[in-house]
Amino acid sequence: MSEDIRNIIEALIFVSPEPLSPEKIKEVLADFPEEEIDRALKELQENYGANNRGICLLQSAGGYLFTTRPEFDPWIRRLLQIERKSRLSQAALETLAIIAYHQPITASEIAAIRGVDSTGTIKTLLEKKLIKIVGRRSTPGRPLVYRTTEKFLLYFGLNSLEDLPSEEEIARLLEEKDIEQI
Amino acid sequence: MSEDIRNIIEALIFVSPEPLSPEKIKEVLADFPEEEIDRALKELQENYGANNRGICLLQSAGGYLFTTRPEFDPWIRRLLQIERKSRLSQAALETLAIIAYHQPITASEIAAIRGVDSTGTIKTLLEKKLIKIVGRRSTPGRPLVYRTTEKFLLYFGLNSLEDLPSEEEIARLLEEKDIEQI
Amino acid sequence: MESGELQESYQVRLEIFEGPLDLLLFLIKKRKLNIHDIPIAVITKDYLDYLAKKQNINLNREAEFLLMAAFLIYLKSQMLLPREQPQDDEVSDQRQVLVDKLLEYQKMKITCSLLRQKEEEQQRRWFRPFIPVVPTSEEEEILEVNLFDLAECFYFLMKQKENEDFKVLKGREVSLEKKMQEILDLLERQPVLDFLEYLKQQPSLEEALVAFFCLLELVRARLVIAFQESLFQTIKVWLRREKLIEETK
Repeated sequence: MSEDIRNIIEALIFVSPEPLSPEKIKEVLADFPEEEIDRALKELQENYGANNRGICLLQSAGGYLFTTRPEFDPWIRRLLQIERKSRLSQAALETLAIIAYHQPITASEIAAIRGVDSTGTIKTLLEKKLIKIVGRRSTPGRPLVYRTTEKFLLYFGLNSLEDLPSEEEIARLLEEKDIEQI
Repeated sequence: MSEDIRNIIEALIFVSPEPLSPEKIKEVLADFPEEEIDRALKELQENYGANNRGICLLQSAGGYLFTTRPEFDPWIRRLLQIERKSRLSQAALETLAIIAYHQPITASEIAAIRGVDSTGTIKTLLEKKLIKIVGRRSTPGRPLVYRTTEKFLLYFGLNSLEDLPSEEEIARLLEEKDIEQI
Repeated sequence: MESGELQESYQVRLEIFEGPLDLLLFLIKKRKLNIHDIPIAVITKDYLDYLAKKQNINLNREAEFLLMAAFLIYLKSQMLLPREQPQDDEVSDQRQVLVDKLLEYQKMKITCSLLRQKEEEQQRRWFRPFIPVVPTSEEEEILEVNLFDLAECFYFLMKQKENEDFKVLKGREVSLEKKMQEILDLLERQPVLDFLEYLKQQPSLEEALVAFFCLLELVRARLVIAFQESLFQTIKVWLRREKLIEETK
């Protein structure tokens, strides 16, 4: 029984076009008791975690999804004949990091931290759907306010904003080493 | 070693957009001896055949591909239906954008801006409760007048309609030149 | 030629920095200075030396660098002024603001390096490239939209309208009845009316809208037949002949 649920969930994650949240799984499997679904999910994670298979079960952006194992990247690119995926520019990464830690935030607050105008970068991030507009600040001028999206979490393989590097982690790195510039 | 090849092949089949032929696999894994690849393929088939997992390894059209188990079709349909419901079509987006910025507005005014009849999408938006009927215009024909709903605000994370980006703001963002190809 | 190349290389150097704070941080690190206790005079000199190596300042990109230079010079001058009273609070406050900014910026740079690692790992993971097809009646592409999409969509619709070159004539009243009669008269003279063409001839957006309402009214009253072959194509309009025949009977 529990094995069956596990297999159904495996199939659901496989076909889902985006990370499949436990809530959605429960919605689809409304006929089954919640505890059984939770147990099946845990078993599934254990199964996939135990062996070093080619397919991994990743928990990101509040849901589950299958990906290939990072080590196999060269083979996959050889098969699909694609170059390495392009990374975000430094400007985009800086802007994104600021939004991630200070959200909700306005364009001028971002500019104040970066020391440069960031309108162009904000636009690019909006187009890439890594950030979104969520309203306005009630200060004079009523500027637009930005937040990161689910796609942002997925892009970095984070499950939630709580997975962002913590203050302590950052402080430790600051002391540890002079990270080289650029 | 053979386990590694098996896992690489698993990953390759997973990402391949079409059934992956043994020839193609051997082409990608040219560094490995053919016998090992054949053996790994056999093992992979045995593994997937042995248990009744949610994902099956299917041999079809001269290649391998992963599919979900046929018995799980009803669950998968249910999931994809749910996913579908939470999304909007391009037509719905256009119509919603016009209503958001021009409310209260009639169907024929929407059609005039979009250049196409929008009755169908208006109906969809009404069903999704993103818009509502708020009365009739006192012009000939007394057409129905539409407005966005609370749910619309919720969907886009807005506090009020005043939080919608103004035309100038969006123009400024969009006309900002792309500083870099990220 | 040589000096030209040299100039070029400086040009490239400044491009490396994401902004004035980035450059400042670089100079501080280079001299192994304590960020909490920066000797303003030294760092101002370094900063200005750096900028001076650039022959042409690109104001678009470098205004922020110049602004920082001005600020550093101001700080330095304030600190060098002979003081009759003890340390000017305002100056030390401003200095503290700069230090805080640098610290915040440094933290952000570290976060970036951590995110870069995550990006690196995530980019080597591959997702299934295709989304399963669900058989449905509609064949429309379904998308997930956010507020930016909504605003952008509206913006482009309006842009399109603008490009259609409607002139706005203010103060001109267009009566529905008149417009309706105009359309009917036109249809009497020609068998088929290309409605998009007709709309384009309208002198104002307002009048075009009125014309559109009229068409809808005429269709509703079953006086004309309007037909659109497919999406985004023009609407062809005919007079409903059987109606006329019925009436003459």
